[in-house]
Amino acid sequence: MREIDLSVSIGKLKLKNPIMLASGTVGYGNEISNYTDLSKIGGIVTKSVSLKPRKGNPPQRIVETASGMLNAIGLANVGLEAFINEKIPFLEKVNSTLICNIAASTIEEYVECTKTLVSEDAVKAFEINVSCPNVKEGGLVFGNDLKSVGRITEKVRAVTTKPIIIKLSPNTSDIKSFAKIVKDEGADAVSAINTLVGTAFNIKTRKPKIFNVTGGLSGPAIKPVALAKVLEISRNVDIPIIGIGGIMDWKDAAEFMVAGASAVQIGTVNFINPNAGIEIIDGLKEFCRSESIDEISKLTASYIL
Amino acid sequence: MREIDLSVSIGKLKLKNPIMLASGTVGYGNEISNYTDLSKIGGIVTKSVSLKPRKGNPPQRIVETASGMLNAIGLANVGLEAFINEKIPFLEKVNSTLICNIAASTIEEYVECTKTLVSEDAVKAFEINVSCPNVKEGGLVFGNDLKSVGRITEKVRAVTTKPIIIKLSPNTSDIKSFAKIVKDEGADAVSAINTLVGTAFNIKTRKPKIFNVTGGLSGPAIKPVALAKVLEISRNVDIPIIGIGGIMDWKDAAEFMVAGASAVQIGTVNFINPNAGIEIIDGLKEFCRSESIDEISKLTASYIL
Amino acid sequence: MYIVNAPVNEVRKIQPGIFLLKAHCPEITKEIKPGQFCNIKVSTTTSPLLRRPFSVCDIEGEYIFFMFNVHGEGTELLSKKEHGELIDVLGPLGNGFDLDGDYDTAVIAAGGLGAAPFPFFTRMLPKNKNVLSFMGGRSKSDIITYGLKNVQAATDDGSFGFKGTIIDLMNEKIDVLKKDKIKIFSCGPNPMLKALKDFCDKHSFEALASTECAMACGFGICQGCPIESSEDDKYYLVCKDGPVFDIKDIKL
Amino acid sequence: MYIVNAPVNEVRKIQPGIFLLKAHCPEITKEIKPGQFCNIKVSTTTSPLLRRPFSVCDIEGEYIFFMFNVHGEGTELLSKKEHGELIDVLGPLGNGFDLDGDYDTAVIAAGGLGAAPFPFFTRMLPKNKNVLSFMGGRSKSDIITYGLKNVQAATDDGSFGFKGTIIDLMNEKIDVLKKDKIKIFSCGPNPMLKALKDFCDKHSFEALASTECAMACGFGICQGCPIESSEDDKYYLVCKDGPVFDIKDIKL
Ligand SMILES: Cc1cc2nc3c(=O)[nH]c(=O)nc-3n(C[C@H](O)[C@H](O)[C@H](O)COP(=O)(O)OP(=O)(O)OC[C@H]3O[C@@H](n4cnc5c(N)ncnc54)[C@H](O)[C@@H]3O)c2cc1C
Ligand SMILES: Cc1cc2nc3c(=O)[nH]c(=O)nc-3n(C[C@H](O)[C@H](O)[C@H](O)COP(=O)(O)OP(=O)(O)OC[C@H]3O[C@@H](n4cnc5c(N)ncnc54)[C@H](O)[C@@H]3O)c2cc1C
Ligand SMILES: Cc1cc2nc3c(=O)[nH]c(=O)nc-3n(C[C@H](O)[C@H](O)[C@H](O)COP(=O)(O)O)c2cc1C
Ligand SMILES: Cc1cc2nc3c(=O)[nH]c(=O)nc-3n(C[C@H](O)[C@H](O)[C@H](O)COP(=O)(O)O)c2cc1C
Ligand code: FES
Ligand code: FES
Repeated sequence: MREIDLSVSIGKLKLKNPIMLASGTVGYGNEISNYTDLSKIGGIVTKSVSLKPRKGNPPQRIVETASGMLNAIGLANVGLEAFINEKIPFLEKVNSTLICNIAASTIEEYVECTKTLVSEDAVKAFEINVSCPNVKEGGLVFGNDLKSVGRITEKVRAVTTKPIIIKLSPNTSDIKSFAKIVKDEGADAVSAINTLVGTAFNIKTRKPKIFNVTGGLSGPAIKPVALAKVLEISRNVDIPIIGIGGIMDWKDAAEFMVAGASAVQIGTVNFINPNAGIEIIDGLKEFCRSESIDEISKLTASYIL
Repeated sequence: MREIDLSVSIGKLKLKNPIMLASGTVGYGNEISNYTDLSKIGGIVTKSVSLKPRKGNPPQRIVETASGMLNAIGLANVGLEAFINEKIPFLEKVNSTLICNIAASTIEEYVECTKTLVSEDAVKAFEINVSCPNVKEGGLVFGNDLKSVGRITEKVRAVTTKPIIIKLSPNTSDIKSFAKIVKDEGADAVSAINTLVGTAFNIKTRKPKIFNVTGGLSGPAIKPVALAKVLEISRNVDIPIIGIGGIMDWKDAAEFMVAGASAVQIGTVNFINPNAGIEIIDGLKEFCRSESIDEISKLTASYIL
Repeated sequence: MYIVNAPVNEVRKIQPGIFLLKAHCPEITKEIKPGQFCNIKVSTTTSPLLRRPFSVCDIEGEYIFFMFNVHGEGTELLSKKEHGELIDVLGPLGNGFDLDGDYDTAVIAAGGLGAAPFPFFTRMLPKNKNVLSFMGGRSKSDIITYGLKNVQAATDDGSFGFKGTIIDLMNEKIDVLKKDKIKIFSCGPNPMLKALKDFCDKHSFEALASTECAMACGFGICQGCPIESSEDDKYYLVCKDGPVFDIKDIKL
Repeated sequence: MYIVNAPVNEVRKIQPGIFLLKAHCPEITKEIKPGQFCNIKVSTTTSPLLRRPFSVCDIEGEYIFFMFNVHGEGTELLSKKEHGELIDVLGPLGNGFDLDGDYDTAVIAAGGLGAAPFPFFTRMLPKNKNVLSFMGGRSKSDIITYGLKNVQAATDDGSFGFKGTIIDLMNEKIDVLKKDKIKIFSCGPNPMLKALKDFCDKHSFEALASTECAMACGFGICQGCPIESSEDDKYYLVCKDGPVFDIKDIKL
């Protein structure tokens, strides 16, 4: 049998395979490269970068939950300038596809960040993290407000021709409308999902286990929710989807593709098995072989309802 | 030390302890009574009853997920008439507090069910399940629409003076507004949360694992989300909360009370350990003793943020 | 009905891929009947979360036996239990096979792991009844004969016994089956049971079928395990109304 | 840095509540230094989901030792590992203790399980250095002396050794400490380290502290383990920049 074609297209973005490392779960690539060969990975999404460096939240930032974890890192990052000067040089050498994830607290900051990064050849696409508090609106999360998400997409679209991926918040009963508006405003794809809002308490001290009170739930616990969101978008909106949420192995990755994803991102699993990406790629290839699938992209939205 | 007072009030509803068995996870009480002493349980919430009997969905109705399960039973139930004639007689003898959960596909049906049940002395309160498809609005779920939830509360309130508990859907970014509106329309309490929407696929057949395509996610996986919803309501709206979602042991129950719940319901755990309710009550009592808490209701909303 | 923390005595491989777990469970062995099952929690953590249903394979004094293959996470963990480890067993559950009746020969029809309930069944069968066991599988390694009598095997690939399904084989042996008064006791995958139902309809054989379904509780509170009634517009619950049904009563 | 599926040799209780796990892990024993740690996946299921960090307690040829008590689900599972079972060990991680320096006596200051890294440390200490070990705990059963030399104990309830904290005890022995050139190596709960920091400030002692923090990855990619710098307005990462810090560099 001839070689299986693992490459996928997400709008105009081409990846050598559908496995991407999720924002915030791979740092800037250097540490994880001790455990895995990044050149084999389809795409690397960097930790959300903001205009200025952010120190992040005080400890405790993470807490384990049943088959999941909560995190409230507080978007700790080196800031745009250091990102360009110190992080991109390493990342551009690894020979994967670099996607820069942007976080901001005003629409103007999203635009500013994108503008600054457009000229970086190493950056092949932008992923816009809209699960950020909007300072102008008193801290309400952009990602839960349809109009804000539309505006951000429109404004970012205006300053770049590179692919734009909007990373959607799952904390809504109507994710398809968000996918619809970003499509209408010119986004190339959506990522689904970011973390679910969750919390945990210490019953003796009566304090939240994480400093920030609430955190984002990730890991296998959220996989069924993530799959339902991907399916909801896939059935209703014609836009490429990057599936995210609780992927631990190639079977989970294949499940997301069946449910509508063109590619997937892996997050929490990197903390447990930093070589998971490559194992998933190998597993998917083997699966395609055993199912006589010659192009992996044929898995996308192959659901039968 | 004197006996610890485990009793709690949920508005005008008094329970001998804060542990209730959740709707749909205890049938009509008879089977589970082979494994546990129902007279010790604070409250029993019956499977959602609808005006007419419902056959429910074809198999497969359930699927296990990481620390959770999806169900799409399809509100299978015996219907109002058989409920009154065949189920209440057993339930009224068990000497717990009986709460009747009502499901419907029109607002009129909610009202009709409540009206019919009002005269049943055994029924001490109503829990209104708004996570049901609204047939008049093309199948959109009542529980995701603020106005519908407000209308249902108003109309049901008009036909009964018994306590009304509205069981809220978690599939929203703004559960506090739902709590607010039901309070304004006269509900006595809210239950939070019902299941999260999720799905799972068989990657070989490409078919959803459950017949209904999507199902409701329950179990430990959802506990962090449920706690965050309870906390959100507790911080913003002055209404008694019944906490639900992923409770497996007394520590989880205590955590929900700390986060704002006046009482809790246990669901999925009944399938794994049908005696869990009593074990949780015993554990809570021991916890109160060791923490020198004389009235368990003092745990409610004892969070320090 | 009991919830028992039962110490495992041993897990033994009786043939490639097939395990027999022996556990000390006096409360349950005292009451359980062939065709009933137990719902087992294989780990103390929340993963896997739910119990796993297994037919009683046999009992020996205060010991209960379960037969299984490694299917997924749950059976994987079960296969690795060491002497002295505890498993949490809930049972006995369901209704079991009715061994009574006006028949001379009990005809067992089982596919793959459908063999599991029949060692106990075979031992409990009244002395005056004959038994004839039709065992089917995809290939030789699927044929389980443990604890069975008068076995006739059928494999899809012909690697062992008759080439074809057990229904094909039973058709082949129709004269033998018609000679005696028989009652059929079956367990196996739904497609097999469906073929058996047609076969029984055609020849007016009486048959009981033990059915399988995803389960959460195993005792009637979750409504997770429906099987359609062939008469009325309603579902039975496999765990409570079954798992054994008169094959005429269910839609397969 | 390696990810090794290491067979457990044995889990031994060295005193009530304290376990020593021995595993075959040649890749890691070849490289690991005192004060470094490994991040261990204790189960193959998703519960518990995350790895658990443990200091290297000692090594013996190709075997590595970890010392722990049963704290929650993860350590509970670890305490039950049987000979031959595999644990998934990621390491070596972090920076370890710098044993070099211009000092004559290494002063160990450890609270409870803070003892864990010091058996290896004690063995690796250059021959020409003395060692003095201050071990603290709430009560007698918390005092661990395994693999340590010249132990002075302090318990909060006075049930063993000095009654008070180890800092009280070190204050008591301040003359001895001031006599020699010392360097302090410490590990324990944050309140203890904080008190130690004040103590060292006051007496201008040099001290290294191994800190603890909830961790997900253990190697710098999740940013889950911040500890505040005492100089700049920034966080270090305990897993990557630590777990051992010059006690002056961190806010406790
Ligand atoms: C009444 C009854 C008796 C059984 N007796 C035996 C027996 O004696 N020996 C034996 O090997 N197996 C038996 N089974 C099947 C056995 O329960 C499954 O093989 C087992 O649950 C697999 O668990 P796993 O974790 O290894 O597999 P996984 O595939 O990881 O998980 C199985 C999960 O899938 C669900 N599921 C979905 N469809 C089915 C289905 N058709 N049947 C069962 N579970 C399903 C289960 O509820 C469980 O949650 C029986 C099933 C039933 C209902
Ligand atoms: C660098 C380092 C070295 C360690 N060395 C040892 C050792 O040698 N021996 C030993 O017994 N223990 C050691 N610990 C602590 C050990 O990791 C915890 O006791 C262990 O994680 C408990 O796991 P559990 O599942 O039993 O407990 P649980 O309470 O069920 O779960 C522990 C969870 O809480 C988190 N957590 C929260 N706060 C902390 C904290 N302050 N420290 C650690 N985890 C926390 C963990 O990340 C984990 O997810 C060390 C910790 C660190 C960071
Ligand atoms: C520790 C941690 C940090 C994260 N940081 C970011 C971030 O900076 N920006 C972002 O868009 N998503 C961030 N995420 C979300 C992940 O990219 C991903 O959407 C989520 O974890 C779900 O995938 P998973 O279940 O595979 O982890 C973070 C997740 C974790 C666990
Ligand atoms: C099998 C099953 C059936 C359920 N049926 C109902 C129902 O009929 N009405 C209802 O309001 N909630 C129903 N629920 C939701 C539960 O009452 C509860 O809100 C949910 O399961 C979360 O709690 P848990 O995690 O403790 O299970 C059902 C849940 C399960 C698992
Ligand atoms: S498995 Fe729960 S009702 Fe049958
Ligand atoms: S534990 Fe992940 S960065 Fe330190």
